[in-house]
Amino acid sequence: MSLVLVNLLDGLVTGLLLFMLCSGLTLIFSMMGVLNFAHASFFMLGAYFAYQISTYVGFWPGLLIAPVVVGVAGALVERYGLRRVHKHGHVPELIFTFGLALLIEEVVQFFWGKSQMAFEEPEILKFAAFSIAGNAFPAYKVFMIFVAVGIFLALLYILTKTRVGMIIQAALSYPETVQNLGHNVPLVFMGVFGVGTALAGLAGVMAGPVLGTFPGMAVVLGSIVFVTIVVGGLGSLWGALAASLLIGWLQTFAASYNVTMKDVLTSVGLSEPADLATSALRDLWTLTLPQIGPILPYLLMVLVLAFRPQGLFGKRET
Amino acid sequence: MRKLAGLLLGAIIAISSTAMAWAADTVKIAFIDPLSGPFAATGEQGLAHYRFAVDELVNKNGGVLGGKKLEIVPFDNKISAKESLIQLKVAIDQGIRFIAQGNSSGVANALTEAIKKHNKRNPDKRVLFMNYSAVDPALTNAKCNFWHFRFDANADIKMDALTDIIAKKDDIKKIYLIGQDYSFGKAVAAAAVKYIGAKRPDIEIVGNELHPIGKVKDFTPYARKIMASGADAIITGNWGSDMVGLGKSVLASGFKKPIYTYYAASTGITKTFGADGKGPLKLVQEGMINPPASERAAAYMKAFKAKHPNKDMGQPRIANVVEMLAKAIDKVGNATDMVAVAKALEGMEHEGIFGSKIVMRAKDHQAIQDVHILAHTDEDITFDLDNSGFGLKVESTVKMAAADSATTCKMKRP
Amino acid sequence: MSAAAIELEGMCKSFGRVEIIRNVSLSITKGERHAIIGPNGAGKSTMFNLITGKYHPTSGTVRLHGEVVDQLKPYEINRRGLSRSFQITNIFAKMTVFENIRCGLLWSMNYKYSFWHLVDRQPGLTARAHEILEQINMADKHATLAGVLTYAEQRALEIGITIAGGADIIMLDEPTAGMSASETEYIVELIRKVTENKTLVVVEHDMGVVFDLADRISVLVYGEIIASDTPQNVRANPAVQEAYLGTVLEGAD
Amino acid sequence: MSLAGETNASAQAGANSVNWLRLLPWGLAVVLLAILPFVFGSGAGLTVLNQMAITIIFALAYNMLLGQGGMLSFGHAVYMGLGGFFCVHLMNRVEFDGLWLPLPLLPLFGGLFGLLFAVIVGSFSTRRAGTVFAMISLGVGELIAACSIIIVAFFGGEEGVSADRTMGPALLGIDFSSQKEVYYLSACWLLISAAAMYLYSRTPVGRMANAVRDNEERAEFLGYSQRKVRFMSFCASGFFAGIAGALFAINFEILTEENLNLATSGSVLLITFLGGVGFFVGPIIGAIVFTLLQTVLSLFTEIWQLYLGILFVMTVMFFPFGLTGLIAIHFRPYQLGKLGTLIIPYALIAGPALGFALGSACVMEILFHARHAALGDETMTLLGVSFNSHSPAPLLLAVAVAGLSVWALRKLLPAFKDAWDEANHAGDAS
Repeated sequence: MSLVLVNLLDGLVTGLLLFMLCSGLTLIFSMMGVLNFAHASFFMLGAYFAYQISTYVGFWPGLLIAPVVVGVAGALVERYGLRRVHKHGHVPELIFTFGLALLIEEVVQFFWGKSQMAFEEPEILKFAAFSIAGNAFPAYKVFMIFVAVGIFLALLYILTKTRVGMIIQAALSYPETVQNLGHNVPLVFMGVFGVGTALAGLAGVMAGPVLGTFPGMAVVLGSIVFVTIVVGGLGSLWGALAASLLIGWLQTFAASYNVTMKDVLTSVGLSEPADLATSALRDLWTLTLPQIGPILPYLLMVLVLAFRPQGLFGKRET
Repeated sequence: MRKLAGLLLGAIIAISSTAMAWAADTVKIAFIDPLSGPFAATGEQGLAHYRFAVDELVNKNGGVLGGKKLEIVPFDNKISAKESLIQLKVAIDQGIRFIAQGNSSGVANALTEAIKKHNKRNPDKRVLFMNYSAVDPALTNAKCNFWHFRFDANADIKMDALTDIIAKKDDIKKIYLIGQDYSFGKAVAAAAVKYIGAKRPDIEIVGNELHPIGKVKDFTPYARKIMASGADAIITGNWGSDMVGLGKSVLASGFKKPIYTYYAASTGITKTFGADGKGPLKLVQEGMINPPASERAAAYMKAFKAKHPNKDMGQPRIANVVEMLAKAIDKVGNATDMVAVAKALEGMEHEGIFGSKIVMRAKDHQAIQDVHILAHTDEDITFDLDNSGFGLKVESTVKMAAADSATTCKMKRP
Repeated sequence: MSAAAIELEGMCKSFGRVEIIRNVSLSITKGERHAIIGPNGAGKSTMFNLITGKYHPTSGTVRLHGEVVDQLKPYEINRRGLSRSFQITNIFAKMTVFENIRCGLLWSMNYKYSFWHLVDRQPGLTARAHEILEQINMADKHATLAGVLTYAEQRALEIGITIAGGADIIMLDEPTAGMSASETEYIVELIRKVTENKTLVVVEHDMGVVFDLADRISVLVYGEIIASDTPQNVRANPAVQEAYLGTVLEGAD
Repeated sequence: MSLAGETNASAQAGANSVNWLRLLPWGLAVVLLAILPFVFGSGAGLTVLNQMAITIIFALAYNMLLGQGGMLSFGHAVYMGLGGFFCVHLMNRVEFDGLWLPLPLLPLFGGLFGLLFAVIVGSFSTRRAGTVFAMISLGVGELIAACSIIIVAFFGGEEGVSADRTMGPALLGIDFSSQKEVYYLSACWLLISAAAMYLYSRTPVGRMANAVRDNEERAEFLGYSQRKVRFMSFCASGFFAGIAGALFAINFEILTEENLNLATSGSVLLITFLGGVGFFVGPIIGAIVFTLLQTVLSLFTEIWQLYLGILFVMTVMFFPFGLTGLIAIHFRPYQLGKLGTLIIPYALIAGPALGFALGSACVMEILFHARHAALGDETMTLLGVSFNSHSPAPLLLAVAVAGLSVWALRKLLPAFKDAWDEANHAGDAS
């Protein structure tokens, strides 16, 4: 039972981290119709910038400065890159962000090399906040939960209580209304892209010490972010939250329980072939849940897209 | 456009082959390993050591065949099997007859197959494969061939040595096995089950699982399982970011007992673990770095560090590859009769610079040597890794590990 | 049942809670030229989309030559002999004029999903496409990219694509929208010419065009048909005048 | 919008007369493919040529989706890879079970297997175009790539499955043990596949694929189900991708996980876009340039992927019609007989443009060397000149060259633009 509780908490951390990334992505998609393939690359930039800053002045200034720098970089990409491609339509936009993802990975390797960076959580948070049945729960993860919840509440406040938020909300549900924003459309786009990427950068700063800061960190997380917002429903903030938590828990629990295909197959009355080592189905019989855990989200996405293209919470089709 | 591209290709191939032609008084070794992409750091480190080794160990002492120098020619395989085969062709075109590769057993499998076919189809242009790091046991068992030589201890041998040590630790009652879901990870797990079962049947294997390679973002759930299982030790063959992720999560969950690994060192990993890893983190590897095996070894490493302050000597066996190959070439008297060179390598006994005798076993072309259990620590470290102050210190040694182990290799000799 | 080309019976359509079409029944006989008029937001386009299969009615039926078609896909309805144009120009902008017309021909000339015919080697297909180009007076523009044509030319091409398949029911959605007087005149003549002996249903704002072209007119107001009669009777109908004509006809230019 | 300028010809083409002029490119291709091995006879040269042939088929197949059908796929390597894996297993059956199958026919079976899988996936993925299709392709791609490590029986795990191509029945005494024989086999299949794909684009369903790409709603009202048209393009594309996979299996005699993964799928997108999606020859040019960059550039510089990334992003931003588009825009000046007037303006800006490219490349190389080379190793060689990468002078020089080039380009560009406009202007050449 205590393991379930630990898993719930771990899944919550993973889910909330995912949400920090997805909230920016879904915001960008809703406003601009661009599925930003490079979103996870901005996440990576956040981690690297914060690492670089932390080598000079420590972790905390990095936590504040790095997302801002990433946001500015994002805004510049929108202003000088995306806007130019925009007139050719959505497919070139998607291809542009795809190319950008490749490029950012190369640029990161250009400056920081290919090895893992020793980016660590601050000393002050390097202790076990509490432990459940011998499982230590690091204070840094508690801090992550607080930051993520704080971001969510701030977004919720901005979206529901401010003028800008009203406009964005309207755009979430009715993309045509974006056209009615008047002469500020380019500025709003730039702002949204900047804020979205800054959120990704913040997620990167938070995740860097836990998941490791290395050039492959964007690829590892890249496609899972799409999966999350597609499953949640494009353009839905609540959907993004729900899907993030769902996928966080799905992955945590899948990795935690060694359900084997053998048990499943024998329970439905099949018997294990005697010549398992040479049987064509040997891989099926030896399959375990943790083995397939990481691909479950993709399976989920394909199923969602095939049967409910608008996603679990979305109102409009992808 | 097509013509233009063709002309360009022709020009470039012509240039590169003439560039090679003037250096005909050297014996070239093609180094086919990742020099770009996510594993480039390991490849670069290997290349640096190879270049250093041929200069320091052979060329400074008069080279081979009475004056010819050994030369390392790097080829970037981007850790892809396909690219490796292309680079193999390029290397053969340039007249190179010795191929060195180490990173990824998948690539090694592809290369050994391709070299076998090439040597069969082109008897006048045969090449030898110096495998210095790919440890999939199959390469010297079911898939062995006459042209392949492995200088590292394979996964089985390392596990044999490791379990010799574990067998002596009475406080270990429960062991958790975890690895990446592919041939190497499976080989490690299978070997662990076999040897522990034979040497310490009382040890309970409380977990034996494989996780997808390079796809796990957060190892915390695995760490929780390991904690819940009450394991006294962990054995893992993980490398790269999978090693870092697993190690960090396990340590953060409060695990204080030994974590036996194959590859938890250098290329940023040692620095990342830092003080957290001191105590639990152990490695099984050949080559004695701390304390240095001899004055000569110390001088060798010191010179390397002076030349490459940001690189480590992560794969000490490279020195053995270079020395043994030079010896074999000198014994045969030419570097073109590959059958003779291979026969000279077969069964060769060599006193390695890092304090171990190396025997290239004739029946399967597997090097037999001392294997050490190393501790990740910052005490008594002469040569650290990642310039972190932390390094690997020999804790215990298994002399000539698994020297009489069985092999399924049925070597066909020409 | 009857020989009516299109027959609507108790057709309703709502989006969420908003009812757009309320209980519309209408019968259009074969060979008739029928116009649908009504103020903006009356539901004319929705009705068009319901008949052509873009939307499916919430309740009620649509019959085409007596066959119930309201659950069919647009392409299935098209194959039953109904073809439509669009309010916003809807052509294949990156293809030539000739290819636009040819695309309109393929299905009706029984090429269907063929991947064993070469379109350039079908004399019948090429000849027929050129015939239609002649009909819409665009033979000299056959090699021009459709996207670079003038607006009026694009509208004419749109009509060409619509009639190319030889459908016997042609539905045109505001064919003269946004045109000058002379262009309108030209298009109306063109429509008259190419829809000869066919059933024509047209949604139109320009009352001049409507009264010029139509045999019968239906007036749609707030999703309901308030009159369906000959032009003279519709003009005389007081309810129509009150709801629609009185204001718009005067305001119309 | 297929072959540049072909639309004109097709509209006028007399129905049954063979237009010899249009067969000319194909004839040239045959001759070129036949003589290439005599120019690049080395093993590596042939391997690169084979690699190119395979990439061309794959990219052409991919462009049936992206260029012809408007479907952006992030997982097309799956169909090539599965076709290839199937063929490797077939070759092993030939070797160990005595199955009678001449090697030259193998690609057909690879194609059929690719087709089979495309039918399965296409049945649900082609319902929508755009983002939905792109995301499903991504999901399926990730799933199959992950399966390749789990299902060892078929995919062989991380080390893949290998085979020996020479074990089949020898036809006419050819056992395909030499690279040259394999090259001619690949070249034949390249010609067959390219011709078939070109002809496919000229069939009714091929034309409707373009129509659906441009305007799916309109196509539906012309009697065609957009879903079925997309489905058929998808299946055809899967078939030809399978052929490419089979040729890969024959050439490399090994298939691994990397044949299925996202990186391979991504690179075919890159290749196709670089070459130009709007043209039939686009993917061919893209494949040639990309293969050259990959094999040759990586010999000269460590940061070739950075250059590739920059090239790709620049292409998307400035030349969305790709390299072929860049060539095609000269077609109008050529028609107007004004191509000659562009020579001098081009010559004028060529210097600064080259200076800028080289200058900025040098800046990057020097910075990279200074940052990542071994500490003692301060000398580097660029363009045949050796210097100390840690001293500021070379870096400043490179920056100065790049900066001056930009300045010169800015000065020269207005005049170039005028010349360009003039060359595209139908009026008299004054």
